[in-house]
Amino acid sequence: MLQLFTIRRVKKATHQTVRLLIMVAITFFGLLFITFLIGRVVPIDPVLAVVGDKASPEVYQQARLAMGLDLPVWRQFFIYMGSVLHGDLGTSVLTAKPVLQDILRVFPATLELAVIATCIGIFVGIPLGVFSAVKRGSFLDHITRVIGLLGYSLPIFWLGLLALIVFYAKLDLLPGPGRIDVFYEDIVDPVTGIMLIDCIIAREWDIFWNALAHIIMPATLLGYYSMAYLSRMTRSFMIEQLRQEYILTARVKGVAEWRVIWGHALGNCAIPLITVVALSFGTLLEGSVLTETVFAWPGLGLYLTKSLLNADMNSVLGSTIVVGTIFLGVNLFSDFLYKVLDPRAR
Amino acid sequence: MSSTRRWQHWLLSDSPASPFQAAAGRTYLGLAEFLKNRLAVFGLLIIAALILIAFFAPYIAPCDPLVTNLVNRLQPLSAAHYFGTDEVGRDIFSRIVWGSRLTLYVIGLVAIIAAPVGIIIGTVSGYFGGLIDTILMRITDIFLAFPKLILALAFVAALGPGIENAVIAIAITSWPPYARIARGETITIRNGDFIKAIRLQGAGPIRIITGHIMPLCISSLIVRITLDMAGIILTAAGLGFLGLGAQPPSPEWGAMTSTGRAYIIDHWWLITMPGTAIFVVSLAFNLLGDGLREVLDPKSDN
Amino acid sequence: MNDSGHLLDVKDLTVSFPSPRGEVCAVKNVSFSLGHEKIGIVGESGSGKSVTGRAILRLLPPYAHIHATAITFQEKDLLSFSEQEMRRIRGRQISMVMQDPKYSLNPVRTVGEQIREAYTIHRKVPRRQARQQTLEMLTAVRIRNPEQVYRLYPHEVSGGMGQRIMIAMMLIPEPSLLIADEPTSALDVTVQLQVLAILDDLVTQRGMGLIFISHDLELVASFCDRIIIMYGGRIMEVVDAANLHQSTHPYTRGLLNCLPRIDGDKGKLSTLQRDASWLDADFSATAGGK
Amino acid sequence: MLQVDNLHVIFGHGLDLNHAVKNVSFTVGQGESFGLVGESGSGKSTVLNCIAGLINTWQGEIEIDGERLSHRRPKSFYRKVQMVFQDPYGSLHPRHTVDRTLKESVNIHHLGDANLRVVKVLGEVGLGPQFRFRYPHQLSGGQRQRVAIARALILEPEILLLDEPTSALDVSIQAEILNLLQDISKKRNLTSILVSHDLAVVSHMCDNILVMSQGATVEALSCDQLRSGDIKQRYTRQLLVASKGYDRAAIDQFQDY
Amino acid sequence: MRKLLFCAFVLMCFTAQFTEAATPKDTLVMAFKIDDIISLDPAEIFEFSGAEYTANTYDRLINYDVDKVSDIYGGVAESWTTSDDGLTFVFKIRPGITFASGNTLSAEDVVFSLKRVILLNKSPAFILSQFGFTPENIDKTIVKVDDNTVKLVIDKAYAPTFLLYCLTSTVGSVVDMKEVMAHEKDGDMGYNWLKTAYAGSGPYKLKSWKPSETLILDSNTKYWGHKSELKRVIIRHITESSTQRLLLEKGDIDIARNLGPDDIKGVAGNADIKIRSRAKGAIWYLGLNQKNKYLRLPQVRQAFKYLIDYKGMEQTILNGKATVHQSFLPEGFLGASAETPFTLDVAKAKALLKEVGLEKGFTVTMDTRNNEPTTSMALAIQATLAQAGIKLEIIPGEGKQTLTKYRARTHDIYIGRWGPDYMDPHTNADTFARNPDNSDGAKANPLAWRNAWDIPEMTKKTDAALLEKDTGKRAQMYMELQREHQQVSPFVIMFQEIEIMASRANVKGFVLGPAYDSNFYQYTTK
Repeated sequence: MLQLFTIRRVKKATHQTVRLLIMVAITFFGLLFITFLIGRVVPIDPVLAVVGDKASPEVYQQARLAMGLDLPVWRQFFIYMGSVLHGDLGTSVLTAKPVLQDILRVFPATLELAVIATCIGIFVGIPLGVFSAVKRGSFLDHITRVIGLLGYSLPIFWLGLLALIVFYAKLDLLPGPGRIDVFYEDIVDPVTGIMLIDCIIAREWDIFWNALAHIIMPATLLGYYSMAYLSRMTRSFMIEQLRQEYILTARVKGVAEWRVIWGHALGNCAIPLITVVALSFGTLLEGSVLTETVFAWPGLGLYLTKSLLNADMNSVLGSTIVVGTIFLGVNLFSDFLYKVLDPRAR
Repeated sequence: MSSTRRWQHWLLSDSPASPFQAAAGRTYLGLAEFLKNRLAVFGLLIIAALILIAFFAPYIAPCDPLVTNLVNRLQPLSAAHYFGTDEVGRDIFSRIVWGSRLTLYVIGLVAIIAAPVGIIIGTVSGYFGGLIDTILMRITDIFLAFPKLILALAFVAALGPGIENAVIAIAITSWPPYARIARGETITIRNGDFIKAIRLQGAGPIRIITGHIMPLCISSLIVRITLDMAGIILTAAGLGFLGLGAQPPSPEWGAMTSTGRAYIIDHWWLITMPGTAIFVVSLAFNLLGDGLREVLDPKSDN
Repeated sequence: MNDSGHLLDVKDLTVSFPSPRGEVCAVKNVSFSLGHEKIGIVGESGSGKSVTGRAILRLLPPYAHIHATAITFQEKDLLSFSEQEMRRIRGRQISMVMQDPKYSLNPVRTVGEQIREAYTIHRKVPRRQARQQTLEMLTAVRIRNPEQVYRLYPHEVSGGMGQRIMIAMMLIPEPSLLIADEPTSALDVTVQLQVLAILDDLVTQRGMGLIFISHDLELVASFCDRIIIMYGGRIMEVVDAANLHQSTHPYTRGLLNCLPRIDGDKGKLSTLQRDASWLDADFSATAGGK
Repeated sequence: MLQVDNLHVIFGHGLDLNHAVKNVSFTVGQGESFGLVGESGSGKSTVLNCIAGLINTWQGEIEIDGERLSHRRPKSFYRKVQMVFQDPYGSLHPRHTVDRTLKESVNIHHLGDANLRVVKVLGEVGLGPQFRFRYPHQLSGGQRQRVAIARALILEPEILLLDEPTSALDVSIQAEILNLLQDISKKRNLTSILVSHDLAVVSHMCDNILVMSQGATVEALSCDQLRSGDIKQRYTRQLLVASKGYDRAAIDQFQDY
Repeated sequence: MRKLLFCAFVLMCFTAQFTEAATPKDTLVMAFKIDDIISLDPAEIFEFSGAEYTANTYDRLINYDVDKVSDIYGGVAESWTTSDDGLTFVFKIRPGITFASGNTLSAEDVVFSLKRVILLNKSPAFILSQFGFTPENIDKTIVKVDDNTVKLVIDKAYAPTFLLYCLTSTVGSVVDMKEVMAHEKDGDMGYNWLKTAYAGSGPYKLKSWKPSETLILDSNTKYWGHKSELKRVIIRHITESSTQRLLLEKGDIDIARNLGPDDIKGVAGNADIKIRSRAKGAIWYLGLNQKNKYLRLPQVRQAFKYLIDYKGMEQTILNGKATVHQSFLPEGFLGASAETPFTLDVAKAKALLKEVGLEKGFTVTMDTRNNEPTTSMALAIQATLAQAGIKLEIIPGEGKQTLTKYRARTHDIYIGRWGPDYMDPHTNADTFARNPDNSDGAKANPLAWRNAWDIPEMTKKTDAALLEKDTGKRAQMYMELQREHQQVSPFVIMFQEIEIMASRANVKGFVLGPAYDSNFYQYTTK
């Protein structure tokens, strides 16, 4: 009977996975559809965006035909979908390069920032949340709540600007905007695209330290927001879990308090927290739009903003699709982890 | 018995004599609970002040927020200009006062658009389940699959910058979480015996959803929306900051911050004042939301 | 079965909770003592029976106020114990089985792990040995395929099985006193009796004391040696199980009479008439254990 | 009055398939009180939910007054059949006063005289007017269950379905509710079906009893048969023994079903 | 807590060590808005910073003196002759020029480069094609005579300097044919490759380009002329004026190119920083759409010209970044008029409006790009118009969006900036004072057309000026044209742009020319 049970578990898991993949496929299709629609309703002449203001009428017409704008809309959608599925997101007007290539170039910078920020969120925010749930009403709890409240209320771009003024302009403690100092540009070959790792590979230690110093401010800033979010969520999850009967069971067994909290209660929080961390990671990707603008950080957010301001719709939609897909991927991954970690969801 | 006492007694009566007394008693208890949370009351006061300022803007603001005066530009704080003047000589205090209208406009409109859409989609989806649920939740998921700000950006790109478009973009991206919450609540409620009971009284789906399920979803939605208001203010400000939200010369706080950025080194007040305004208001909504959660949604923490 | 020494002595236990309308007394002046026997605490909801059980293990939330003249366990004064010392008592000396195994087992750990943890907290033994011990304990609570059950998660086991697992977990450190807080009320009646039989056997074999908390007067009467009947946080009376039906206390009588019986007549059931004066009577149940 | 024939209920499909009720048939006469007894998972509540129309996945025949019921019930059906649920805490809308809960039914069926009906039915279930505008959280468990009964009665049904109406209550309250139900059934000449796991309650309340286990019928008994111990099935006998309290020796004879 | 302290300590260590910034001795580090570069192909480049890139990395056929634009001298073309009928130009190619790739530059490369412009037909192609070069006739009109000689045949006898000035623009850049054709794909003449690559012979060569991020140039050691002093130029795209200023003040960069007026004021007292400026050709103007029933009235057009606070704007929001200028030819061009007949005169404007019964004013909209200083200028204009009762509604928009509207002629007023395409006066005359076809479907969309200004007479005058061979006479013709234009046109020409560059005090020798394609890096030292 128990063997049957195992087989059922496996079958159920397969079934669920297939279902999940179908769901993701549908979502992805919807995502494409929305981006396509957005691309169609822009009040900007897409041809003009390509050929510029001073182009002659012949040049204009030629570009228009090349872009397939004379075809019926539904055919344009299928062409669009087909090319996106082939990894062709069109060519950026701004950079004259395929959008995908651009994104692959700028994304590691964003990833670098988001990963470090998420780590700050996880390693500071979660313990903070746990402590404040355990010691509710204590000084630490109040601090955590204040941190959370500020994180939810301060405009990130404003805080970023102030940080820049204080730590760079006035105190001269940290380097200014950018990923590295300007004159270090283009010395290290982008292998992974992640500056810190590339410097290690190239053994350019000066540049490594320089890059590290540059990342401190934006990463801490983003990390602060992630921390605010995670500590708040952890706190409420922990309070919920500490109220559960099984916690009492553990105490009855004589389990030490730290193990009750960090083992039993946090173990159960881990599952919803995965979703929250995934969400927070996603929010960081979007939070980077503002942070990157403030810190002139050459990542996806800055790329997106520039494209927007220049009405470079291919890049805007391409980035949207890419970020949406990453978001989907992260969610899928968190769902997967959820299934692995939570025996009830298997 | 003093009259206050008598009122209290009437309100807290165990055997109310009319539906009005029952509702009043309930409200009184909720209010008493809420008033105990000093931070939340503080938040509420700020929001009330915001509304008053917005309403009486013409009387409060000493200057026209749009009239430029090149001679008087970039003046520091003074008795004539409490918050100084900006790069074309407009009075920043007046602009912030008038800007409160835009802030209210944005959050009000987003709440009016997003909340009903979210609650209707969520409750319908949750109550009926099956195919309807699948379709509605797919749509919701598609919108949720985009990071909020980026979807808003894409919409703004499509519709063109401007505060109306920013509102639409934010509203479009705000409803899915509400739908999710409403659906989740509905599913729990739907299986409750009291819904079975009302079905057994012969009530139809519309009556059940509007009369029995929605009122129960609303409290957690109100909490969520209040907390979201802070986020909406920040998003709107962020859009303004990127030059994609409210457009100059309108005194939107985010756009003001964005302009102020160019003068950050020598003229700190240009960015500090609107930034602080954004912060204070979104903090107020956060405090109020936290307080409301304690009153309306006792399940969650606190 | 009856030692001369008492296992547990509770004197004048009072537990109160703060509420918006002032302190609410959940338990007032409860005193009883217990030897190596099965004692039942019976009462309706809100009678304070569960709070009494938890107060002994000091498992009430921090805002609860607990007062007592004495809580003595094996001649040790539990009131003077620090939290650290209490932890050594819990599980190892006094254990507790709670009502619903669905909620009282950690949902993300296998039942085997959870039982093993209960064992290893109090004994430093190698993992293999702890596992072996766990399997033996599972066999002892009459689980036929312990190896497989060891790997199951709480949501995969039935209620009866879950409660047997709880019993295994609570008995594996071999405590000398077990508090069973409505251990079977979530179960079907036959399963309930089977679980009780297991509990009964193990308690008897190991010579433990048992406090059995329940709302089911008939069940307690047939299962325990003595019965403490509580109402409104006070002890109404303490009777030997065999003499229950001779009890004269109006509350006890009321409880007994309002039960429908298969062989009773189909007329109206008599209902319980509550009397406020019951709460004033100061009944002390220190006598006991003979 | 009520007839159930060859009732089958299947939930889910594929791997999650659950045959919850297997071929159950019984008849309840006018004014009769019928008991469904079984342990958890026996399908007794499922049968009740099928009759009430809360479950749509059943096959077989359900007839009331010789009329076959379909999966969709007309509004008039609810004036004939009403139900009381097990959990008094979950069956009342937490934001509605007693008054509103009761009036809702009157309004749905456009019966008029709402105030009068509410006061009358509250009196009938032994709740004074002071309870009328209370919210559920201001009521005790027994009082809530009385409100639930009042809600069922306000539409003046002919058939009352009772799903473990007292299992969440203390025994002293149980007695009061059972007495109330008995009174009302007699006074209104109600046909009732009582679902319970407690043999004593069923035997106290019912004329005929159907014992169920794992979705199937074990046996049908009259109340007198039960009292006299005229029981054919081992399962039923085991239930009977178990309901008499703890008996170490008897337990060893128990079998798993 | 201890962990936190430790982290803080480590942080402090890093920061103490790595804020000591100074740019390397042999590298010029510059902050500059370069997000307008969308291609590195000289046949396509048509933007300010792109032009500057070409100027420093490619050789052009002909150059002009940055201090005296009327002086033309040879670049790749060492010398030239013109036939008597003014239709044939023969250029002698300078010997001894090698491309950065090592290939020798010959007449073949020149012919290839010019033909390529015509054949690719990108935005700036009209600069050459207006001389009658077409894909069909280029084999006859652009001809290699021998390895050192190239002959061009044009369609009309224009003013002789017209062609020469056109060849000083980016389309006159010579590309390395061998290198380019090695990367040809599907007959694209290497276009897709050269868009992001380099094939020239200028003082600098391309090291790398990350669009809207950085542009890095290395010294071209094979350059034939004055070799660059500094080994490398790093240009970082930075939008924010305040950020550029911070970096400059900290010494993280050597030059900041886009400081706003207030930041310029801010650094003015700093001894480490010096400021230079140079008038550029770009012109700020208002375009009043003649399709609007109010704006088409001559009195209203005139009133607008009296309702601009030229001086006020120049001194405050533009502060040094622009100078009042009211004719369509920027200072420095042949025949440019420096007359400024208009000042803010509300009474006069009111009188003009009264003539047409509009003393109560009216409402018009203005499409405004949402950038600085455009927005501030719009606000200032709004304020002065209001004094005469004209209610101006500003419709802010992103650049491409307002442009789309402008080109569709659906605006009321457009506030714009126009930069000349080449150094001949015809470039601006062509767009401001010439409108051969005012119909909605017209092929050419000069600014006159965009504002629906139908001017058959003036168009003829403009064409005549183009054909005038005598330079002095031609200058006179343009002068008159401007004077008339000033009074009757629906263009309120307000300012000429000035480029201001702030650099560290040790930076010397940076050449700021009258156009972006005459800003040169090679003489710069530090």
